[in-house]
Amino acid sequence: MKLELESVVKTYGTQRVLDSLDLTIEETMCLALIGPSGGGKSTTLRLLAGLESPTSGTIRIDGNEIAHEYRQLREYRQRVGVVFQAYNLFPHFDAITNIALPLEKVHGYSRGRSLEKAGMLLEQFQLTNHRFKKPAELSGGQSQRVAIARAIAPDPDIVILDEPTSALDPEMTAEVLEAIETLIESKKKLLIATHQMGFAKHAADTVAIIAEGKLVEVGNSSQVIEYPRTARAQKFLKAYLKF
Amino acid sequence: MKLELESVVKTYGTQRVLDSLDLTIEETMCLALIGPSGGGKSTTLRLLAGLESPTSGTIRIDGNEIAHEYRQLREYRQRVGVVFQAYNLFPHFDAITNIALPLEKVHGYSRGRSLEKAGMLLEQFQLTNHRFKKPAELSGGQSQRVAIARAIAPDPDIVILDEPTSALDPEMTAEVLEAIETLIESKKKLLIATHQMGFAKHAADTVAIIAEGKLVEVGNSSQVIEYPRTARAQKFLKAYLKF
Amino acid sequence: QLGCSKGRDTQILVVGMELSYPPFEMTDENNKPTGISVEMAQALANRLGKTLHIENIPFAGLIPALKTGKIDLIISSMTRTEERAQSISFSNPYLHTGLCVLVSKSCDSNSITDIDQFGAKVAVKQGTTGHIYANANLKKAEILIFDKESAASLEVAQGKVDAFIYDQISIYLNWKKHSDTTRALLNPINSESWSIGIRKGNDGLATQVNQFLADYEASGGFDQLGDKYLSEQKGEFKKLGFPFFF
Amino acid sequence: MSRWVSFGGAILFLSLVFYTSFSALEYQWNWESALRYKKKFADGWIATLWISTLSLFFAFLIGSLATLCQRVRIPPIRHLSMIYVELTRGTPLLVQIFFFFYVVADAASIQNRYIVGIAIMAIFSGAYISEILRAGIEGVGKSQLLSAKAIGFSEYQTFRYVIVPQALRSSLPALAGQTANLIKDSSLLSVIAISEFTLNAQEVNAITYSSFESFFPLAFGYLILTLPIMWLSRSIENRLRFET
Amino acid sequence: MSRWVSFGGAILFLSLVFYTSFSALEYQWNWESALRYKKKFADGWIATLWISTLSLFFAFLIGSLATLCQRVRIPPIRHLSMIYVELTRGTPLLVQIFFFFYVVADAASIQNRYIVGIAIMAIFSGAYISEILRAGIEGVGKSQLLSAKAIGFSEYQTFRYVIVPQALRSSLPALAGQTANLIKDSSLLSVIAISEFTLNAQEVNAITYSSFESFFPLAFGYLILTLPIMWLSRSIENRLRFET
Ligand SMILES: Nc1ncnc2c1ncn2[C@@H]1O[C@H](COP(=O)(O)OP(=O)(O)OP(=O)(O)O)[C@@H](O)[C@H]1O
Ligand SMILES: Nc1ncnc2c1ncn2[C@@H]1O[C@H](COP(=O)(O)OP(=O)(O)OP(=O)(O)O)[C@@H](O)[C@H]1O
Ligand SMILES: [Mg+2]
Ligand SMILES: [Mg+2]
Repeated sequence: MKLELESVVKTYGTQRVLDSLDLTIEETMCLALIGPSGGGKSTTLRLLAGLESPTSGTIRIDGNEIAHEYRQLREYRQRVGVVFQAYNLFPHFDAITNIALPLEKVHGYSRGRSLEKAGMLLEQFQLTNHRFKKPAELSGGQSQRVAIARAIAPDPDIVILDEPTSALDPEMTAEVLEAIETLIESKKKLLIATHQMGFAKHAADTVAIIAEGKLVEVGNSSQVIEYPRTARAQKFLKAYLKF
Repeated sequence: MKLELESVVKTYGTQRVLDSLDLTIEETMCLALIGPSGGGKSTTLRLLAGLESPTSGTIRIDGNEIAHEYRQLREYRQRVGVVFQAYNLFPHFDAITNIALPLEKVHGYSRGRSLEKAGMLLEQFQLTNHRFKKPAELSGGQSQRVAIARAIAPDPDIVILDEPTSALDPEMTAEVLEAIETLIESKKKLLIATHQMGFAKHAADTVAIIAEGKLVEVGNSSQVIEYPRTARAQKFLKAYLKF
Repeated sequence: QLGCSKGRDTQILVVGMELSYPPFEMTDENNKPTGISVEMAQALANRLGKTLHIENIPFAGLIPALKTGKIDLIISSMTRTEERAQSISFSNPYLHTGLCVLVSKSCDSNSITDIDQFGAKVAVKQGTTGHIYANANLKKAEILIFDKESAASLEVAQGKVDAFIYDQISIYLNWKKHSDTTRALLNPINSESWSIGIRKGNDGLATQVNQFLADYEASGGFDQLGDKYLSEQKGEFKKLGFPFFF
Repeated sequence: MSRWVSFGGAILFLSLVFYTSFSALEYQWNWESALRYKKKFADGWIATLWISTLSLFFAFLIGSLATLCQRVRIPPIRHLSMIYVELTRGTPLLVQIFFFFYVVADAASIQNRYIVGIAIMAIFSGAYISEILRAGIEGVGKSQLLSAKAIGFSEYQTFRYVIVPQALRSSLPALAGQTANLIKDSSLLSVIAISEFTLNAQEVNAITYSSFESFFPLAFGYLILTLPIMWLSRSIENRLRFET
Repeated sequence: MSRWVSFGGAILFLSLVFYTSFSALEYQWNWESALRYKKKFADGWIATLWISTLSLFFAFLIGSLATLCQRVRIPPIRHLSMIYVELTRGTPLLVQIFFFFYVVADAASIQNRYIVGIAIMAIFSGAYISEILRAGIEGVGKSQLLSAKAIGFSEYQTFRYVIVPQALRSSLPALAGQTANLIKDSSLLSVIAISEFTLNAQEVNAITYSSFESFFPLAFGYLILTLPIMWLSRSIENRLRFET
C-alpha cells in the first residue's frame, strides 16, 4: 500500500490537532503509528478510515484520494474495517449481533451465513460463551475482541486498528498478532495505532512516530523503535527501552 | 495491607464470575492482579472498592470486613480512589471539574483549593492545555490520565487502578509509575489490575494471577512473573516471556 | 339556611350565569357583566338588601354549581323543564319565548317538520331546550350537538347542516350575521318560559324571588329592559309579523 | 406477594379519600337516569376509540415525516417543518380545529367531519411526536454514529438499526404520554359536533341534569384506553433497556 | 443570511396557504366589535399567565416529589405515587377539574376557585412531569452511578451533580412540551368559571356574534406564552449538550 498525506491539517475548535502532517510511505503492508498520548494517532486513523475529512490537505491511498462524495465514500468505508480505541460497539445488540448485522445488512450475507461467520470469529477469540452478552456485560478485553471481530468479519481490504490490544492480556495479544499475520498473508493492508512497542515491532513493517500533530520519524519498524534518529523520537522511546 | 478474600463468589445472572475465590496476602503495599481477559480482575476490584457486594463469601482488608451499612460504606468509599477500566468520567463536566468537584463536595475543600489541587495534578500529567475539554473531546490516554488524577486527588488511603496505563505511551506510563511510587512512599495501599507484565513487575510487590474466577498463583511479583510455578500460570505467561 | 351556603358571607347574593348570551348575559368593553339578566339580578339584590356578586359559569356548570352551594341563584335565560326541575327548584316564569330555526339558503323547507327527513342534519346547542326539543321531536334527521353557538350558525352558513334550532332572539341575531347564506324561520315552534333557578329546599329565598318578580313586572321593569336592550329587534319582529316577548 | 399487598393498600387509601370527599358532599345521586343512557356512553366510547386509533396512526406518520424533514439538507423544508412543529404546539387545539374545519376543509370542500377531525388530531399530535422523536434522535451519541459510518451503514440503515432502537428507549415514555393525550384531547372535537365519548357523556349530563354520575363512566372509559398504553410502554421500555 | 431567506420563504408560503383558504371563505369580517373588547382579551391573557406560572411552579414541585417517591424504598409510597401518575395521566382533565372543584375542594371547604384551579393544574401537570423525569433519570447510565458511588458522593450529591444534569438534557424537550400543554390546558378551567384567556375570547365571540375574529388574538396570545418557552428550552438543550 502506498500512503501519501500532504500537509494534512485537522482542527477541533481552535486546536490544530494535526498540524500540517506530511507522511509518504511508498510501500507497506502494515503501518504502525506510535507516539505520545494526544499526539494525533486516533485522529489520523479516523481520517484514513474516511470517517472525518481533513480541514485542509490531501490524503491518498495507493494514489487515490479518499472520496468526498457520499456514495463513493460509503463504498470506501465498506472496504475498510475499523476498531475504535473505545470499541464503540452497539450497546443495544449482543456480541454476535454486533458482528453479524453488518455482514447481513451491508455485505449481503444471508442471516445464516452471517451468524455462522460471527460464531467462527467469536470462537477464534474465545468468546463463544459470551456471544449473547450485551457490551455492558462484557469485560474490557472481551469488548475489544468483539470489536476486532466486527472489523475483520467482512474481509475488508484495509483494516484500521486503534490500540487493538490495550485491554488484552499477553495470551490474547499473541492471538491477535496471529490474526494480524493471517490478514497480512492474505494481502490485507493494515494501519495500527499502538502504545505497545513490542507489539508494533512484531506486527508492523513500517513505523511512524506522530507527536503534537506532526510526523517525527518514519521507517522500518525495528529500526525506528530500537535506533531512533531524531532527538524527539529518542526521548519518546527512552522510557520503553528502559523497561 | 493485609488482604483476605474467603471463598468469594460473584454471579451475574447464571454466570459465576468469581467462583469461590480464596486469596490471603499477609502484607503488601501494592498488589497487582494479572490474568486472562474475562478472568475476573475488574470484578474483584469492584468488590474491594465497596461498589458491589459479593454474592457470598467475605472480604477483609486489614482485618475489617467491608461494611454493608450505607453510611459506613460511603465513608469507606471516600477513603478509596478508583480508576475504572473504561475511565467513567462524567461526560457533562470538563476535565478540571471532574477532578475538582469531588474534592469540593465530598472532601470539604474550598472551591479555590479544589481547583488549585486539580490544576496541579493536571499539570503533573501534562494536561494543562486540555483542562477545559469534556471527556468526549479528550484522546484515550488523556481521559485515562484525568481518571487517575481524579482518583488520587483526595489523597485516599487505598488506590484501586483498573488497567491504569492501557491507553498510555511508554513516556506517560513511566510518569504514572512514578506517581505510584510516590503513593507507595506515602504509605498508600495500591491494588492494580494490569495486562502489562513489565508494569506489574515494576509497580507491585505482590502479584496474584486470577483466571476463570479463581486464584491461580500468588507471590512476590518478579518471582511469579518470571518463574511461575503452576502450569496455568506458565501457560498464561508464556506469551509474555516470548516477546 | 336562608339564601346562603356554608361558610359564605350572608350579605352577598351570588348569582350564576353564562356571560355569553347577548343581550341577556354578556360583558361590556371593560369586562363588566352587563345585560338584561344582570340588571334584573341587581334589582333583586337591591330588593333583598344584599350585595350582588355575579359568577360567570358555563351553562352546563350552572346546575352543579347551584346544587353544591357555590351560587345562590341561576339567572341565565334558563328554561324551566321537567328534568331540570327534578334537580333544582324554579321561580315563577318571568319571560315567555319559543324555539326558532335558522336554515341555510340552499334549504327550501319552511318548517322544522319539513326539515326532519332522513339525511338531513340539524344542529343544536348542547344542553339547551333546542337540544331537548330535537331529541324529543326529530325522528329522522341527524342531530349534531355543538358546544358553541357560533359553530352551529357557521355550519348552517357553510351548508354543512340544514338547520339550527335555538331560541328566537339568538336565531335572529345569527341570521343578521350570516344574512347572505342563511334564512331565519322566526315563527316559534313551541313555547317555553324562563325562570330563576333556586336550590331545592331553599324555600325562603324562593318566596322572596317570586315576590320580587311580581313587583318587577308590575312596575314595568321588564318593559324598560326590553326598550333598552332589544328595541331594534322589537321593531323588526313587529315588521315581520312574528310574536315577540317583552 | 407483598407487592400486591402494598399496591392494594395504596388503592384502598385512595378509595377512602374519594369516599370521604364524596360523602362530605350533599349530593343526591341519580344513577338510574344516567344508566338509562348506557348506549350513548358506549357509542361515544367506540367513536373515541376509532378516532384515536386512526389519528394515532397518522400522527406517527406525520410526526416521523416532520422529524425526517428537519434532518433534510434543504433549508426551506427544514424550516417549514420547524414552523409547523412550533406553531402547532404553540396554539390551542380549539383554534386549530375551528381553523381547519371551517376554513381549510371548507376551502378544500371536504365535508366529512370525521375525516377532518382525524386529520386535525393527527396534525396536532404529529407536531408533539415529531418533537419527541427529534429529542430522542439527537440524544444518540456521536460515537454510535461514527461506528455506524465505519461499518458502512447507509443513512437509512443507521437510522433503522442504530438511531431508532437507541432513541426509542428514551422517547417511549413521552410517546406513551402523547398517545394518552391524543385520546383525551380528541374530546375537543366535540366543538365540531363529532359525537365522541366526552360529548356524549356531557350530553347525558345535560339531559339528565346529573353532574357527577356521568363522570365516573367517563373517567373509567378513558382509563381503559390509556392505562394499557402506559403499561405496554413501560414493558417495552424494560425490554429495550441496555446500558451504555 | 440565507437562513433568514429560507425562513422568510417558509413563512411566506404558509401565509399564502392561510390567505387563500380564508379568501375562499365567504365570511363578513367584523373586526371592530371584536376589537372593542380588547380589555377582555387582555384580562384573560393576564389571568392565564398568572395561573400558568403558579401552576407550573407547583407542578414541578409535585412532579419532582412524585418522582422521588417512586425511588423511595417504602413500597406503599412508591405505589401511591405510581397510581397518582397513572390515574392522573389516564383520565380527562375535565373530569379532574369537576371532581376536585366540586368534591374535594368542597369537602375541604376551599372556596377560592383560583386556588383550586391552580392546584388542579399543578396536580395534573405534575403527573406528566413526574413521568418525564422518571424516564430521564432511568436513562442515566449505570457506569455513571458507579462512578458517583466510587467518588463517595451521597445519594443527594449523586442526584444533584450526576443524575439531574444528565437527565435534564434528555427530558428538556418533553418538559417544554408539557409546559406548553399546561398553558393551553388551563383553558379548561373555564368550566369552573375561571375567567381565563380562552373563555374570555369565546365570550367575545358569542357577544359579538363573530366566529373567527377572536381566534386570531387567541392563537397569537398563546404563541407569545409558548414560543419563548420552546426557544428557551432549545437553547438550554444546546448548552447542556455533551457527548457520551
Ligand atoms: N472532539 C474534539 N474536540 C477537541 N479536541 C479534540 C477532539 N478530539 C480530539 N481532540 C484532541 O486532539 C488531540 C489528538 O487526539 P487523538 O485522539 O488523535 O490522540 P491520540 O494520539 O490518539 O492519543 P491517545 O494515545 O491518548 O489515544 C488531543 O489533544 C485531543 O485532546
Ligand atoms: N454485568 C455483567 N453481566 C454478565 N456478565 C458480566 C457482567 N460483568 C462482567 N461479566 C462477566 O464477568 C467476567 C469477568 O469480568 P471482569 O470484567 O471482571 O474481567 P477482567 O478480568 O477484568 O477482564 P479484562 O481483562 O478483559 O478486563 C467476564 O466473563 C464478563 O463477561
Ligand atoms: Mg488515540
Ligand atoms: Mg477488566
